[in-house]
Amino acid sequence: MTTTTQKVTLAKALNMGLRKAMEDDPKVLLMGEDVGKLGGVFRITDGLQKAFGEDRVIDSPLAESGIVGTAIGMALRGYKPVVEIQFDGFVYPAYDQIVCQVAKFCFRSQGKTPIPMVIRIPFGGGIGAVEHHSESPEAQFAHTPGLKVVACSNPVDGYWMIQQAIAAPDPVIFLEPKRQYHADKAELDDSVTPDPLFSSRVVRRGSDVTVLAYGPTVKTAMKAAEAASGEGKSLEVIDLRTLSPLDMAPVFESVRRTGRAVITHEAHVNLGLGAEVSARITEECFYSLEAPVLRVGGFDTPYPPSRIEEDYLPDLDRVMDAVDRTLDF
Amino acid sequence: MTTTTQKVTLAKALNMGLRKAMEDDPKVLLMGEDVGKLGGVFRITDGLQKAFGEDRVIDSPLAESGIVGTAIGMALRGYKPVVEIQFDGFVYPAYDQIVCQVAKFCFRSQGKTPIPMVIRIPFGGGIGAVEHHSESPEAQFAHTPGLKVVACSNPVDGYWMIQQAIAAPDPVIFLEPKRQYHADKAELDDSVTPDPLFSSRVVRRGSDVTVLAYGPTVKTAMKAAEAASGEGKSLEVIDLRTLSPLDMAPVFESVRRTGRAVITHEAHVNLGLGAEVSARITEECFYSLEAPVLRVGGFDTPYPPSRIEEDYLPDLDRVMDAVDRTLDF
Amino acid sequence: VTQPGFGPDLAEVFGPAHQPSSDTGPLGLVQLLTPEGERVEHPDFSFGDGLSHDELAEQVRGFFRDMTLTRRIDVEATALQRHGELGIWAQLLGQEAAQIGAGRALRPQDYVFPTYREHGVAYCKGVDPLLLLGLFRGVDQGGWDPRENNFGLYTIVIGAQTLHATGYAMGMQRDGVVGTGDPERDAAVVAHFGDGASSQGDVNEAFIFAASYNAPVVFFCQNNQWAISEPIERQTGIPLYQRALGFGFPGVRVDGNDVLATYAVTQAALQRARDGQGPTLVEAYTYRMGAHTTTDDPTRYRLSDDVERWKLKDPIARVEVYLKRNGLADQDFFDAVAAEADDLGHRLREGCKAMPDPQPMSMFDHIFAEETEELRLQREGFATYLESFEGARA
Amino acid sequence: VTQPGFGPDLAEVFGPAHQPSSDTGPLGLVQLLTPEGERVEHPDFSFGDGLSHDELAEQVRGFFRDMTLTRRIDVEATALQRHGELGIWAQLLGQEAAQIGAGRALRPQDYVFPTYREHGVAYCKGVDPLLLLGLFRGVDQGGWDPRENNFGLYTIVIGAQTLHATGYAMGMQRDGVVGTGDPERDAAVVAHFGDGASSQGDVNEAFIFAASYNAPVVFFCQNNQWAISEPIERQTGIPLYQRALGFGFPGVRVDGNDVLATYAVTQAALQRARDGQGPTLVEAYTYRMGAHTTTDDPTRYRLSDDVERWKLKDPIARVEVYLKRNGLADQDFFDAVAAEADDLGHRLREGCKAMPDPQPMSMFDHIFAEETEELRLQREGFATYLESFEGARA
Ligand SMILES: Cc1ncc(C[n+]2csc(CCOP(=O)(O)OP(=O)(O)O)c2C)c(N)n1
Ligand SMILES: Cc1ncc(C[n+]2csc(CCOP(=O)(O)OP(=O)(O)O)c2C)c(N)n1
Ligand SMILES: [Mg+2]
Ligand SMILES: [Mg+2]
Repeated sequence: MTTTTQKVTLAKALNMGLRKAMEDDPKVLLMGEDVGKLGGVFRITDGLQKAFGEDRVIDSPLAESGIVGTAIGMALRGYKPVVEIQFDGFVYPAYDQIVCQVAKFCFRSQGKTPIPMVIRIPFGGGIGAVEHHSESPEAQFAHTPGLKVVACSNPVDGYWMIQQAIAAPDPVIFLEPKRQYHADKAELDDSVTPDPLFSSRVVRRGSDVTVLAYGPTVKTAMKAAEAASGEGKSLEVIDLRTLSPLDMAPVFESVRRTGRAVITHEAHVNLGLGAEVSARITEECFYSLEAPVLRVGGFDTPYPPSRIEEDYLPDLDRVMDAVDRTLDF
Repeated sequence: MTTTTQKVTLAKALNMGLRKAMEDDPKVLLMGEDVGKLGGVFRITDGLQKAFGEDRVIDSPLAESGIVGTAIGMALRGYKPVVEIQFDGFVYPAYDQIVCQVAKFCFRSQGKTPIPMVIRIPFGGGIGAVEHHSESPEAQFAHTPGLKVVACSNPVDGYWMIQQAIAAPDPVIFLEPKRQYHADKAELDDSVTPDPLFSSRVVRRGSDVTVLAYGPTVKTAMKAAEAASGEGKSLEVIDLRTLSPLDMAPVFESVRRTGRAVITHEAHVNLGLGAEVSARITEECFYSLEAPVLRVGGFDTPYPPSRIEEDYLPDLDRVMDAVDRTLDF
Repeated sequence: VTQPGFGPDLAEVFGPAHQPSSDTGPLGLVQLLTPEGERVEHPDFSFGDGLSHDELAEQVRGFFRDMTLTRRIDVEATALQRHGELGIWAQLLGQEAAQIGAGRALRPQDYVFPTYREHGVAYCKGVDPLLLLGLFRGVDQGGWDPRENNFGLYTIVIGAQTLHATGYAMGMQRDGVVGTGDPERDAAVVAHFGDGASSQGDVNEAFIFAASYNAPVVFFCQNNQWAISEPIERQTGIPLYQRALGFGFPGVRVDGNDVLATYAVTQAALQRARDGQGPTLVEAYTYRMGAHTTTDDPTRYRLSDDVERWKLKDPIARVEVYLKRNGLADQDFFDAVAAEADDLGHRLREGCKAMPDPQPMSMFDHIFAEETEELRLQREGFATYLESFEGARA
Repeated sequence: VTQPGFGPDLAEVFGPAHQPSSDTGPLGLVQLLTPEGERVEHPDFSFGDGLSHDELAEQVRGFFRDMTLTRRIDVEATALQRHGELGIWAQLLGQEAAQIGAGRALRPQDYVFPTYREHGVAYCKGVDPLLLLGLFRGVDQGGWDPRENNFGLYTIVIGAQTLHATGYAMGMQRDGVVGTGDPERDAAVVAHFGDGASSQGDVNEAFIFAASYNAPVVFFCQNNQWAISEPIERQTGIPLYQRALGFGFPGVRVDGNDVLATYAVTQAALQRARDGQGPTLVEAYTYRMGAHTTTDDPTRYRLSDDVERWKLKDPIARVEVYLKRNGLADQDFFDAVAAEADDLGHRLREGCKAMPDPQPMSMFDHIFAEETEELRLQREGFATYLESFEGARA
């Protein structure tokens, strides 16, 4: 790794982060479908099998439960498996192994056999794909005790967070906004010290409304803040980054100042992260709230055909609309 | 079916309801592990294979994905499969088939191939069982568009709701509070007209605090209301009954009167049903609320060893405590 | 007391565990028409018995036509994707014989559960090829009516459909349409899947359920040697058809580039199922000549000379040679098929471009057979929201 | 053109699909000690080669002792459940030979992934039997340290552990402890599961991964004929050991009530794995003499004369006869073992009753290796809440 800064995409940043983690710790293994020669369908593991060999970058048979289940065994043997689920919609065959095994080994063994393991999931929509390729399954994992769930939203976080997740002693569901993989480049400076993994971050200061987002919707929230400022409205934007545990302190601090909050995610609104965040804000900031927390998310419909996905996904207009509604409340 | 009333347990009521549904519609099939000769580990299907034969009450190989997946095929062929998942914790191997297939066939085919199917799940704790036998997975299913999720709390509802779920043209996740199976008996009158399946119900009138519950916690809420009345506090108790869709009208009406709400369920609080209900109440009844909606649920820990499960589960004391906190807020 | 080397060498005892997956097993690769267009005999399977010379000629010409039109569908769709009319396309290039052989062995009452690549089988089942494009264009998730064509919607979650197929077959058993001996009545199901899919738990559970209930289902695996970038060797060390032996039902490997053999073997397997003799695994040994999908780049993981070698086994060329050499078809026939293919291509191009985008509001339709109040309100809310932009957006 | 009956009868072609599961297959049921206590030869497996008469006698006496103590653990635990000291117990009655044979074939460096019934294997791995009771009493979810005993915690989700075992074996490969030829170093894994579990997708995926990576894992299936109320016939129509042939590795059926045969076969399979020759499926053909668990009522679904028939095949009785008839053990030995069993029983009774309930607050412990702020707050909140009752509750 060089410490000279360079401009990279999220895909490249994750690739660099994985490479760094593998260089730093020989116990780190990558496993998944097509992660080897192909470098993954999104090329996140590009070149890593060539660099670290087939024993450390493992192309697996086509079976997600098998991937996660065997990764558990490797973790028990002292390895740190980083598994790639090819698309969000294909994590479900592994769901049983994740919620009944990965999440429970540490508790079941009273701490004797923790499972340090990372499950990388490209998530979210907006890439014009077919069914099962644009899901947002985070709430289901966040609801499960024993799992930690994080989502990166930009190249710099991607580079650091993947390394922190791999270094963490507990299982981490690592969500990558696939729509952002090749979208924007950011300056990467290897010499800075990153924020802790399980912390949310205020990414734009503001005073009228607090807008909460994570993963792909952070960009949307920032655009909304930009547009709002043009209309004289000052939005504070917080990138949650960690979905379980939630780091609510900065959120409470912000809402106590603004009195208004909007949360946006691509997942279905019903029982999405917004529900929990809304409930917690209301419990903690009841007397500071000028309006109920508003939720802008994917509708409670299956993810629609791609030609209308942009209508399904929360966008700048829908976030602005919620901002106006909370201000007019 | 006789129309003379009789006192029955929830287990018996469900058994009678299944028998009635099979008598009324020859397309109804039961399938699951040990549902045949054994009548299920809880005896809910007791005697049904004897009565309707092995073609209609089907003992399956030991594979939940296989059970749900083949049931989908039978539904496509015109049958109405009612599958039994032996315990809540064992629904996860079938999770992929449920959320990616059962939930999506109707939408995917633009209504051409709906999946009328019932997935029965004994859920909740309090029976002194080992790991995986006391889970409350409802939130994960309620978060999935395309599924309808209901929970019965008493013998009379059990008898009617199972028949209504089977008659419904859509897939229904049918949650049965296993702790109640053999607990209390109730008078069953076959001649009355039951409430619609997807409706919640006020089970006790009150004016100070609205307590929301479903499945196993309804009994807890009623006990709390009883105790509270002794202390001069009047609790209104609502049995949600339907978890997706939620029937919020009676809830909003109630909270507008009481200004205070407590919701209790055995599922983990974090992203449990209480989060969604709290968010919706706050969105709809913001100016009526005297205090934030409080949530009393299972802690955000894996379900603990049975010797301390009663400490994990919401009980009368913890509901009362929340009631006091909302009144003192 | 434990000593190294104690006990016999199990490999010896049980016979060699692993055989190269190119091995064709005890039955040999069932082939009835060589890549050179020569008819060959097989001890167990034959094509054309009981057919007159003309009937046989007509049927083989039919196969040629089916495969040619199927390939044209594939070529046009691939081009449409390149021109941005489709978001993605799953090519079947090279698998025409496997699909037409399997598709033509079906009776109307037989039901098919496809993957996302069974364009040729869909064509045999009478699905308008234009409807196949909708899913890849992103305007729907499958526009045809499974009930009309007895052809299910494409399934994208690998392997899931094999369980649906098995359950559907169990339904047929309960409907009394298995083993009655009435050809108009007896029915069976075909579950399509790929070599990679054979590793999914669902597929193996489907084998178990089908065997346990003796369900009338044919498991038709197109072993095209690749699961995206992963070669068949990652999934299995022995020929895939032998998987069935571990579950107690027959498996057979057929030359998937030989339409006559695929037809004969599939039909035999289907008849076995219809007769109530239970499931069969058919492994159609073929090759994915194109990319996994139009978004894939095979040069990253496989050598082009593999592809070159398989070009010599082209499923259509061998039939053309056979027809010509034996004078079973004249030039007029080939010209007519070519013309028909051109018309089809034209229709697909025009039809695809004409496919309208769905209405945004349609995302709220058909989530349930019985809509919920919740969804009705969400739909209305979104409609009102959209209206607030009229003018603004226009 | 489709005609009924066209094509050969595949059943004929492929040979009979289904064989009764009592069939012992090409290899025959491997047996080295008959129910009558007679030593018999097997062409491929043998017991005691290279052992002196005394060494052999000592080892067989050891098996007798192990099985007797294991049965006592089971009997005591069953009684403790009846007396309300345990919430439930999964009995192994009848499966002692299968478990001791498998357990004694292990080396210290071999790792075991059990189900919830491997009490005998746990005993062989040095797990204090008392610790086995905690899970069933409801005071913990497995009190032993998997790292100390190389014996994983009991797994209740059927089949899940077979994948963990395969992954653990893949880790051994990467650690270079496979195929080095050093008996102190080379290691393997045993994955235990039942006949019912063989239907789970996870188990079949474990077969696929193990075969694909040639992992050093022995899949040890105790076919006790029942999955709660479901007979083996619901899961498979052919002998279970043949499942392995569909995945490209050896399978063998051994008399699971014959400790000598189970020991010999398991050891050979383990050695094969340690040598780097890959996975083996061992089907220990036995019978569940008791209920599925203490909450089960087998009279609802099976006939007692089945049980009676299997009583004649008791795994311990045959060894006792063998030892006595061949003068390999005297009465003192049997008395000593009986006394030892009584001591063990006593220790289990007292120890179980003395097991304290966990502290309520302990439910917040060890959810993560690194506790979260969220959980710390929830823990504190609950502590404060509990304190508010002091006195009230006391
Ligand atoms: C459960 C699941 N996991 C992963 C994928 C992504 N994926 C789509 S096709 C494919 C390869 C399938 O290979 P094979 O079964 O051989 O079929 P083929 O594409 O070769 O026809 C994969 C991994 C998926 N669709 N579903
Ligand atoms: C995934 C899952 N489904 C269902 C169960 C409930 N269950 C516990 S034991 C059992 C039967 C297991 O039979 P088998 O594999 O033969 O093992 P045995 O109990 O006979 O030793 C079942 C269905 C479970 N524990 N896990
Ligand atoms: Mg393939
Ligand atoms: Mg069993």
